[in-house]
Amino acid sequence: MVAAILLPMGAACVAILVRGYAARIALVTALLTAAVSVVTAIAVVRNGPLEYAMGGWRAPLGITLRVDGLSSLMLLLSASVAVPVFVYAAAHYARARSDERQGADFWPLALLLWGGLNGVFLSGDVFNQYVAVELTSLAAVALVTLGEGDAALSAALRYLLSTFAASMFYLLGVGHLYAVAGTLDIPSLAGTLEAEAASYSAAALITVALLFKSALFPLHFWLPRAHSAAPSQVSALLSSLVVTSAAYLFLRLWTTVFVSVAVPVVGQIIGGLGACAIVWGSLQALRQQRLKVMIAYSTVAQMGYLFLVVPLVTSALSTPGGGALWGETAWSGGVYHAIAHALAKAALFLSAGVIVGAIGTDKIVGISGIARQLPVATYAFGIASMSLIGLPPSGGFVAKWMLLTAAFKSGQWWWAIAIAAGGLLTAGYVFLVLGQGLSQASSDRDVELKSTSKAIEYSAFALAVAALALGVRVAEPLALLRVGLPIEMP
Amino acid sequence: MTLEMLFDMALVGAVVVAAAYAINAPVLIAGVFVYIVFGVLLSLVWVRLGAPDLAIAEAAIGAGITGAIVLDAARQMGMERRRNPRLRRWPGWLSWAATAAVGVIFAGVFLTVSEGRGDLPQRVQAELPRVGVENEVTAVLLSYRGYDTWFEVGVLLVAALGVLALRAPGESPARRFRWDPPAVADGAADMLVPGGILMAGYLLWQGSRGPGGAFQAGAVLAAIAVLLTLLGRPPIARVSDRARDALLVVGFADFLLVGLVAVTLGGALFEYPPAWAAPMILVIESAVAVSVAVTLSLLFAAGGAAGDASEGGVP
Amino acid sequence: MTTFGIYAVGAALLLTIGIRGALRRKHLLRRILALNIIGGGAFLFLVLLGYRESGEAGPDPVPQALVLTGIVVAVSISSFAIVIARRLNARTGRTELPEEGLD
Amino acid sequence: MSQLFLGVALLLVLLLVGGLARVLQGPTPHDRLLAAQLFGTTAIAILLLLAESSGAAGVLDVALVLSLLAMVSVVAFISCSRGRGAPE
Repeated sequence: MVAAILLPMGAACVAILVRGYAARIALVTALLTAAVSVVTAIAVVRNGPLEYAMGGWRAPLGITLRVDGLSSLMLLLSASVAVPVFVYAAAHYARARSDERQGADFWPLALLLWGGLNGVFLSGDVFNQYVAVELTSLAAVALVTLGEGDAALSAALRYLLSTFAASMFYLLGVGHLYAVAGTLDIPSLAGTLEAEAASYSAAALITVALLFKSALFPLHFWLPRAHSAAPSQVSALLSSLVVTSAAYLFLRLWTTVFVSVAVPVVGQIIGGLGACAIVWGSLQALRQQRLKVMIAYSTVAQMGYLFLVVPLVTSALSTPGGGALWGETAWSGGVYHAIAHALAKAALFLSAGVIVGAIGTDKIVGISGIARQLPVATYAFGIASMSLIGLPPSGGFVAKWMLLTAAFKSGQWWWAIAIAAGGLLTAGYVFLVLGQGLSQASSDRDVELKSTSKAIEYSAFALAVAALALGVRVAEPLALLRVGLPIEMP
Repeated sequence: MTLEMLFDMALVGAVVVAAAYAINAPVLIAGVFVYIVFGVLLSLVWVRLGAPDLAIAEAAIGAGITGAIVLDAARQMGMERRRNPRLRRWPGWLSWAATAAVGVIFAGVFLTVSEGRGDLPQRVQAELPRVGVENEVTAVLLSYRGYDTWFEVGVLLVAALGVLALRAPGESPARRFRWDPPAVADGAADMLVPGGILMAGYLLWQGSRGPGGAFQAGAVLAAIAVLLTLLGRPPIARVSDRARDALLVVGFADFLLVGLVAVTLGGALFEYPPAWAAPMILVIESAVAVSVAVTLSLLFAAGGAAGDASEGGVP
Repeated sequence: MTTFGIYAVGAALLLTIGIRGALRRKHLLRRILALNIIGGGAFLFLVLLGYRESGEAGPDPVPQALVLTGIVVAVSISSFAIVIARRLNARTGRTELPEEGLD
Repeated sequence: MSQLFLGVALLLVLLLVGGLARVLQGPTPHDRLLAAQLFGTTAIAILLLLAESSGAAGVLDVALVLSLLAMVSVVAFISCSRGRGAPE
């Protein structure tokens, strides 16, 4: 399991030293890391949660890595996004000679990003999570600067300043945790927090920091710019994995460390922000004229769904039997949504990358008639959109169905409105694009279409199919998720 | 009211005043100077709170690197004179009320916390013989929480890679300051170079016993490199791109390799066998010091690479 | 008031000054300085946790190690931010981030 | 004896705060620079006094580092005021 961190990190070192072979090194590493993730998942299913004491020092003295079902699913997710994205990037940089130097800069940063993400997913220590999150954030910003022009620079800077502020709050929150509990180890922290000012302050600081980093409305302002200005292969990594890792941390900490200080009202507020994010992000996406900006706003909306889990789970924790009735369903639905969204979003950005690369503009009006010329990319876009809207039999459908069930069972029917409205609005903006793409309107551009490679198109397609497959094979991921459920449901 | 408390109050007052002026000074360059002073004052605070390791790091980074970085940036971006534009989202009284509320809440919460709880300090001390170093801070950094520190070296590496990625095609990341430095500065620098290297070596070696360590040593080396860069002799331009990349990555890679060696010796990752721990930690620290030095000096040297082409071309 | 209290209030003031500055100043360099001052407040709070008023037990090294890591992270982030800000300034002449609009 | 040292250190800190006014007033950048440099020197003096009064290890090293690197920001400042267009 540690290899899931070491392999990308080590490969990054090698890729810096021999930049010429970086792409090949990255692809081999990606496959090896994916294999490690699968092996870890199998081990978790067979033997239950695993632990690894770094440096041989047990917590609280040292740092302990932990894998339960959730961490293991996240490892699988990062591998299933990274492999196709790397294939896309390799094919892209092999073709686009002008981007050759960008490629040399891309690989080490992307590998470090992946290593950092896996570090976040495996970490069992709040301070270690801080360092890992910083590593991923800084790598993400550096990757955004690879985008073109001043827009990418100012987007990256805005992102960096936001993430800097967030990281200082997070660190301060970690300090509070150490002050009240004298430890940084998550299982030791869980349950030791008493109702005192510093505990609440810790919860508030860390919550704000992670909401910043996962771009929950109204702290999302940096995201649309950064994710749309970056090169498409970078956007795919950021929009699917980086924001999800912050949301993962949020859910992890709220269901372990902060359970004892969780107040129902706060759960409702965060859920309310999530609902606002769904509606606001979708409306903004609907208004956009540029493809990548639209997809980026869609991320703002989709992140909102994850935070609907918070009121549902907190209410389940305070209701006897609520856990069995809807708590677990809400929890699995949220995680399922995170995974389905990540796969679909990466597919959308990659197919947008294919389309934009071929027609040379990312104006939505410019893509009319693209379906005939780039059928695979358009299919990928369409299938991923299905999952995003929540149409059966996609992963997005399963996730939304579970969330809806939990909302009704808990009697908090109002969340269902947001979920349904989000689905409708999503359908609105993706059909705008698909309608434009399927139309026959303009054909004067046909000759100018730049050629694209099969690997590029099919990597987007593979991601979209993965998002779809999540809806077909539901039992296995859910069984994995149930291993070492972080919350003790009453 | 003892004398100690008066001293503490005066010091805290100075730090707070410096912080407020650094942001609010009407002239940018004055704010930057006060910010440098803020760093120096903060290192006095660390000394008072019994954290000399931090004080050395803060002094080296603040006086040697950050100071030069912000001054150089202020030169480029400091066309703002007696004007310090601010956002006026809220009416004045409301923003002051919010500010006061935030301050009171923070102070209120901080005052409820007393010294840290738990027995971690005792555990740190109890296991010290197995770590191989006497300095507790170094023990936490390199052994108990060595994995964190490896990631932290990774953060530095990412910053360096980010800066390298920003450069324009064909541009060298090491810019040359074209000016006629006064002869006295040149001469003084010549004397400071061996002094700085000696100091860095001392801090590195000292780190296992007393205050000091890889970051402090690296920061001192970087400060010397910054000085030479300012005088038009950037050390980083003397090495090839490939060698520079190798120096940047050596800390991160060497840390990992030593960690893996520990695995082959039958331990967990980063688990140094007690007999070998001291030399292994020193090997890691030396490599980390080199990478810290190269990274920090690169962060300065690359700063204005594009801006300097159009010297003062800012409207 | 104890030594702890004096420095605790100092940390709170630094955080407040930094947050206010980061929200209200537009000049990029000032914003970056303000964020570093927020960092200073956070570091001060952490170091304070390890401080021991009585002389018998030495200070807790764990928060000190955390702060050293934090300082290095903050220096990396803020220097990188300054490099990007200078690039942006050299290319566009701006000393502030554009307010609204995605183009 | 340690109380005396501490008292002097206190005085120096107060002096420092007074010196901030010079940095802010200027009027020329060179006034600011000299005042800022004065802080470096004062800080070294405070460190030496603290080292004597507390006897803690490593305090002298801090003073040593500060004195070694005091020159860097001076040169940084001169380079920008002389080499290419003063900032003001």
